Amino acid sequence: MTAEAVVEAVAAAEEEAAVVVRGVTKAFDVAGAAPAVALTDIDLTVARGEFVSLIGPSGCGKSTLLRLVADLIPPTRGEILVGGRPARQARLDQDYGIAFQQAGLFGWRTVLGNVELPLQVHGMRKAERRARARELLDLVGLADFAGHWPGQLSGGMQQRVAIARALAERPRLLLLDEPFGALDEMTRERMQAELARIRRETGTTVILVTHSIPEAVFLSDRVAVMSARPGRITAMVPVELAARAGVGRGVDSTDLREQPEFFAAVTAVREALRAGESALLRVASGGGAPAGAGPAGGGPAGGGPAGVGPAGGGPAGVGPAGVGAS
Amino acid sequence: MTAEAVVEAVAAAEEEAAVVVRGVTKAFDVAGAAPAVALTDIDLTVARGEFVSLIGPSGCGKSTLLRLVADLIPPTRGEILVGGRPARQARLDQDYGIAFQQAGLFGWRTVLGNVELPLQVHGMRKAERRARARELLDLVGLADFAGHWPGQLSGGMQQRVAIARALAERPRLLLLDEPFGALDEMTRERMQAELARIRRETGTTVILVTHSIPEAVFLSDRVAVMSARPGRITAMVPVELAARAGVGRGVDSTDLREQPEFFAAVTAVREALRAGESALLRVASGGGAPAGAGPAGGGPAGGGPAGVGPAGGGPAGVGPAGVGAS
Amino acid sequence: MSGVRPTARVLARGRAILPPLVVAVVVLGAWQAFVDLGDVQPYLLPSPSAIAHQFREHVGPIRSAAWVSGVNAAVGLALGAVAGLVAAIVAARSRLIDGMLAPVAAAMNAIPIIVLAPLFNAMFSTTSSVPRRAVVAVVVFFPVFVNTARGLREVAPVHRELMRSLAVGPWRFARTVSLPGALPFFFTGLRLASSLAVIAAVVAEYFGGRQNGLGSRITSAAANSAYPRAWAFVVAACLLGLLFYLVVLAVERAAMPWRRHAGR
Amino acid sequence: ACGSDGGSSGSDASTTGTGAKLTPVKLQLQWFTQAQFAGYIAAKEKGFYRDAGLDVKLLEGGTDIVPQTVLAQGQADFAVAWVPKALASREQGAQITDIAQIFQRSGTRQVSFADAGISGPADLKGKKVGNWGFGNEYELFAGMTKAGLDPGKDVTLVQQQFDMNALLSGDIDAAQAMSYNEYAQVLEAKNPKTGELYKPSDFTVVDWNDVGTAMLQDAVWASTDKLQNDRAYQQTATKFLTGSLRGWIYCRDHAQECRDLVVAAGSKLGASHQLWQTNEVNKLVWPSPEGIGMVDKAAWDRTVQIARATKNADGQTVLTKAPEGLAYTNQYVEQALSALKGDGVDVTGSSFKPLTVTLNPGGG
Amino acid sequence: MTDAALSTAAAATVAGPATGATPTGDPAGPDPLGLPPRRQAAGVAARDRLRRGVLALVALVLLCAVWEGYKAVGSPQGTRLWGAPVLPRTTDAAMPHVWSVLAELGRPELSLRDDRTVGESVLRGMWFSLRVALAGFGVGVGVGVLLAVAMARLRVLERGLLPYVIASQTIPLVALAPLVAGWGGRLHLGGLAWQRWMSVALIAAYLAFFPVAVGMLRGLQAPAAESVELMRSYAASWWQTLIRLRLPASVPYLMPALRLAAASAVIGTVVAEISTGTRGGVGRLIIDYSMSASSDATRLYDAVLGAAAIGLVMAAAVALLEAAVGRRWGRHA
Ligand SMILES: Nc1ncnc2c1ncn2[C@@H]1O[C@H](COP(=O)(O)OP(=O)(O)OP(=O)(O)O)[C@@H](O)[C@H]1O
Ligand SMILES: Nc1ncnc2c1ncn2[C@@H]1O[C@H](COP(=O)(O)OP(=O)(O)OP(=O)(O)O)[C@@H](O)[C@H]1O
Ligand SMILES: Cc1ncc(C[n+]2csc(CCO)c2C)c(N)n1
Ligand SMILES: [Mg+2]
Ligand SMILES: [Mg+2]
Repeated sequence: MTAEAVVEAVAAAEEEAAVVVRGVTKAFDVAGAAPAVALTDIDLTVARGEFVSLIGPSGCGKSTLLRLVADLIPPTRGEILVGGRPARQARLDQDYGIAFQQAGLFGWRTVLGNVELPLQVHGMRKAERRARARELLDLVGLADFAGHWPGQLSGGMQQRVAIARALAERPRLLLLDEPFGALDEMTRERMQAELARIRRETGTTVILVTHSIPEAVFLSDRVAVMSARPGRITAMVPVELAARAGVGRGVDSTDLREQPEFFAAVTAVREALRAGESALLRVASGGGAPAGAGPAGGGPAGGGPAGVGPAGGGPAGVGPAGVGAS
Repeated sequence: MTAEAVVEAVAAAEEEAAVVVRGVTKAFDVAGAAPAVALTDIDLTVARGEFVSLIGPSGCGKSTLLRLVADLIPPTRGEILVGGRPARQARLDQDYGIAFQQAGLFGWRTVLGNVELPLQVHGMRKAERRARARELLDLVGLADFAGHWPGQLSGGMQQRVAIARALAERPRLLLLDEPFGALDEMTRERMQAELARIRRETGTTVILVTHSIPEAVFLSDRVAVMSARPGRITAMVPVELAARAGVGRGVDSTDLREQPEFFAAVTAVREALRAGESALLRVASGGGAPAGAGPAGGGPAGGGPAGVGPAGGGPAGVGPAGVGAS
Repeated sequence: MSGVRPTARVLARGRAILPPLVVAVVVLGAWQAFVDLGDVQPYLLPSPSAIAHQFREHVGPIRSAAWVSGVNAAVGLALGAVAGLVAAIVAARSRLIDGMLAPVAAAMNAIPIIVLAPLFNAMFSTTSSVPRRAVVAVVVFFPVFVNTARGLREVAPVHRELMRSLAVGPWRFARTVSLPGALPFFFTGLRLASSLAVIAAVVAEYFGGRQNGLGSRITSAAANSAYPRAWAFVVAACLLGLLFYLVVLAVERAAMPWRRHAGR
Repeated sequence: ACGSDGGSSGSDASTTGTGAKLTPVKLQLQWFTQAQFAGYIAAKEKGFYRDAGLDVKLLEGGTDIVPQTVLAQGQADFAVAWVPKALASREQGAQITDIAQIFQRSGTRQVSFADAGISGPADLKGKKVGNWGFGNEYELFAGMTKAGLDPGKDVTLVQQQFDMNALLSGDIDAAQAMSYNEYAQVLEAKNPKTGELYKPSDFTVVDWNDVGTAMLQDAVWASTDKLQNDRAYQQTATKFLTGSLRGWIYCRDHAQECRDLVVAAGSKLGASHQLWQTNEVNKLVWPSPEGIGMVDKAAWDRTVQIARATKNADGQTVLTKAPEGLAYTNQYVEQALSALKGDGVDVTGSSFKPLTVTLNPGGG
Repeated sequence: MTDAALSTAAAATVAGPATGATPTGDPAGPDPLGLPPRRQAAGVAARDRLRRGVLALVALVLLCAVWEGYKAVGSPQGTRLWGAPVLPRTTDAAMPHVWSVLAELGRPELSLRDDRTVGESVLRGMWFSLRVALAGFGVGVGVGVLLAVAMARLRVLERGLLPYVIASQTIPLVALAPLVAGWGGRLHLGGLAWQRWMSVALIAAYLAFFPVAVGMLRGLQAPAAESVELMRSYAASWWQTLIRLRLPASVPYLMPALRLAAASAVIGTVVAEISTGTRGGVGRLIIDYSMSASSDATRLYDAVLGAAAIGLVMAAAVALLEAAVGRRWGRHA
């Protein structure tokens, strides 16, 4: 391939991709002090229909990255494409849905009203949006609670409403910032299974920020492991659970969690996390592109230690070993 | 053995035990409604030096059980002994230390001042309590932060201060209610390792309330699995990690987490949790005392489905299989 | 079981009502006894029974005077609340205006309002109700403005980000997020303002204007040493203040149904 | 510490010379320090009280200070109060007695602009009528009632402020005014049409003394109980009246100086205003044909009759029955008068000639 | 509505954010002090303060400009809409010129003697009223705190008293003044006769105690259940819990209550001075000057501005206290 051909191929792959983050740095202005650099030189490509989790220590910039993709804040440097268009355009076009750690429901709207909100804001007619909202409540199993006030729901139920709301406009991309962080373990596992089901049913691309390794492993095609100061992606861990395809079709999600592959993947992510800081140093100082990097890895984005985009649908991954875990 | 001999033996074992909960039921008065029964017929014996975790779905009464042991609330029925004395006496004698999910530090006291608080309340002289508090901050690795305000510390550091505070009076019993619930996974694991170390160094008996299965497994000798409505202990899962003895003496705690036994124990607790409700029904309807029950199990306390007290130090456990997991 | 609930509720209610009732009975009883046994003359301290008697005697005048003062208070309350609300919205939109409004509002609050009455009487007309209502409005403005402005400013970051993700404009944002979110704050201010409004309306009468409200009746009776009658009107003023408070409370509950149901 | 410079108008320094023997006496005034009380101020400052063996402290009034109540409560030994209001307090149980009727005439007027055509109470029908309430309104009400009006229905009653703005700005058609105070205020204000001060000819003044509904005003009240049971108090009462009457007599003859004494005592009202007030008050006191302070039975009875018959805006009369017990007595004032007469003092003021006072803008 | 509902609702009323940054228990957590972020550079804080000062000044100038502007164009008779006056009269008696009001400060109060100027008189009055207000404030705060502690100690007391604490504020002050003055005068405090200014201070205290009682009560009840349980786990006595936990935790609630109480104390002082005719303060000056306001209202305005200034001084004093105390006691972990 000529250099141009490579560039073109990359460009085509990116057009295909649901999300492209290219050379993004984000610094926050801090009153009376030097700007706080939250992210440096991030490269990340998420394919259509892919499920990518962001994991890393507190303050490593997970939320910042997600908010950049959502165009809630502008990048200091670099470029972000969502569905092939600039992030800002994608936001104005409502190409994504977003949910946060706090369900962030409006206490003064009923459950139904909360789900209707995005549709109402965008001028959908009442009957229509009501029907759609009921459909979504059905999807998250809260059809009976349409008329309740958010204050009457448990944390888990509120979170499900928030996810229904994020799905209201049938976005092709779902951005989730620790949506299950406030739930207890059992509820959390149930919600995870639900999310896996919804995602499978809708074919949505998902970027999930989480602190929980099992959660990331259970849900994701790839796990992006980040480290702090400066915020970077230090490893991309591909997760291949043979049994996953069967979940929901006879295979119990709990069984999945008890499989050896599951534990193996958990261990891999844990290792990558632990290695984070030191690995970063080694990679940055000339470790080269990790083995098995997708086209974006060696592409024009360059410089990112582990910005790995899969060519097609299946995750072409970088094992933690690739970034030199201990 | 004659019946009397059994009773005597049990009594002796209980005298030995750090905590004995016998036939305890707790109902809360609710204004304008029937009382809310949080716990029914709880039996639990914790041996000296033992580490027992309470796990179960939200609202199953974990915190209530802990607060009963601490004599923060009185039981509706039943008896609680701490160090062989009534819980109230134990509280007045400062036989235990306690820490909660929120560190609950007093923002208007320095880190040192917070650790000094219990000593000050009990009239220890200034120089003395200051020395003791510094010693404790050393123990939790915060010696350099003595003069800081709590607001200046990260969540993990605050939690460490809270634990130092709980240890201030050298209690033989440590009661912890989800102390790491608010921390991110990495910090959490570090804190767990620290707790394991402190416990080993001080030989304290610990009762820990947690939502995290790995946490419970990593730290405990036995895990009490509870279920809600009514709050009960449905299973006691003994955790035997051969490698644990080595942790801190060359064996890395992370390695422990990656051992097959660890995953096996995690799976066992998960199963017990899932089985919770149905198992309870089966046991209650005549399943008999679970296999391998300690003396307390068949003793005078009776009726408790899984009230299992170890005779000596080593956890004589009840596997989840014993309560008929699915 | 079914028998337990109502009983429990009755008990709970009893526990809530009994203490204030006991306090009332004890205080009134002691007061009455003090006056009766100490042979205290009515010009020194009227007894509760004398006040009650005067209240019954003058129900008609009390009702008409309370109506006049009540209307003044209500109109002033409405004016002040609307002004406070509008000012808060403007201040929330513009930091510049906020910076200028806030100190003025704080200064206004520090002025003993009673002294505004004579100024307003001169500026408007003594014979109209406008000066009194203006005094009430000024009194009401401050708590409503400060609280609402604070509520408008305190939009949860989650909500702010969510609305940005929905790409909504400022007006829509105000309508769907900040205004409903500030409602509890607004009502907190209004509740405080409600009883202040009655006091202000009554006290403003003291400085002149039509002699038809509670304030002028109180002073007139007091100046004639008819203290039991004066206190009958005072009691009416208290009741009017409580009425305002309760009405605002009821409106608050009706306006925010979600807060009633937030059981968890 | 807070009250050190504020409490009383007394300057005890002047009495310290023979202070040890002086009997302390507190007099509760009806309003703030002003020339309405010139006689007492003069008696104090000129040493008349000290000469009588008294150390008198003058307590200022306030809007909500009811002098007769202060007296009845024992916080003052004597009080200056209007007769009808004091009688109302008596009915409520206050044990007080009028021992000297200083003002023989009423100073209350109803003032309106000349072009309003209100020359008598009958003309008030349908008008906005200002008054103070506070029990100061009965003469007005009696006047209207006498003229066949129902004060509750036929006029619009308006509470006046401490100023006369309501009249000047046209908010009300007729304003209540004391000849010595509020009437002066309108004459101290500029007429915007001419740029000059208003002139008496710009106004019509209804005088209740002429209408026949005047009631007795400033009188010295004493504790009935103590008058009957306390010999020392009886003597003090006589001494106090002797000093007070001397003061009033002094002000009759030295209006200018009395004005200065009043201003020195802390009045914030302007100098020309206070001279006007001294002069007008003198007109209310003098002449006193039976001697200053004597209660005139006819005037008293008229006052009581009006107080029992006239309803105010609340539909209340001041008194529900005739005063019982010792409502007034001339016993002490007679003793005081005879002492004064013995000194050769003129106690009737039959030759009293008022001054002509020119008011300055703002009373300054 | 039951009294209980009343008292719970009332709790929100006052502690409530009547003065701006206040812990409203309802919707927002306590962010009562509005302290700048911890690490904010001193320079930024100074610049912010300067900005606020300038804006306040601009607002003042703007206010005067509007006043004079309206006076220039408005009708001397005011403007009526359907018979009701909606715009004020512009005559000098109603709206004196800003500069006349200022110039009057320099004029002698009485023309008779070369007496003090009006400005001096107003200043003296302010000084007197300020001290009385401070005394009332102190008593009010003391009573409020004691009441709050008592109510926090015994739930029965809270249930029994709180409704009346609230109802107490619906009594018009003017009805109380004669009672207080009358009964106060019968008291002798250890040989010290009751002074009239004490009646005034007592009435000021009557207004000031209310926000303190309610705000303090909420503050005392503010500590998280876990903190209270912690103290219980130490077998700490009620007093120890009060001193080590509840009192410090109530500081953020007390501060806004103090601000309200300061304003209330000033209002109470001025009203009571007017009512009881107590000489020496601005309240008294207001009546004195209004008796000559028929011809010239500028003095009255001077006195009113003096009253406002006392309020501002008290507010500033509380703000200083807040800044000093809040640095430590306003902290939350
Ligand atoms: N608005 C802001 N102003 C200044 N610094 C900010 C801002 N937002 C985030 N930061 C800083 O950027 C860094 C990354 O923050 P971010 O919230 O993205 O972390 P995170 O990975 O989501 O952490 P957590 O797991 O705690 O949610 C942190 O150091 C944070 O302090
Ligand atoms: N003070 C109380 N009054 C009434 N009910 C209470 C009270 N405290 C606890 N409960 C009820 O008792 C039950 C057990 O509560 P508890 O706090 O012990 O649960 P938990 O297991 O600790 O839950 P979580 O995991 O959410 O902390 C719950 O149903 C709770 O609602
Ligand atoms: C509140 C109030 N009370 C009384 C008066 C009237 N007034 C002023 S002085 C005085 C006695 C004689 O000077 C009287 C009756 C008033 N204007 N305002
Ligand atoms: Mg985050
Ligand atoms: Mg709990």
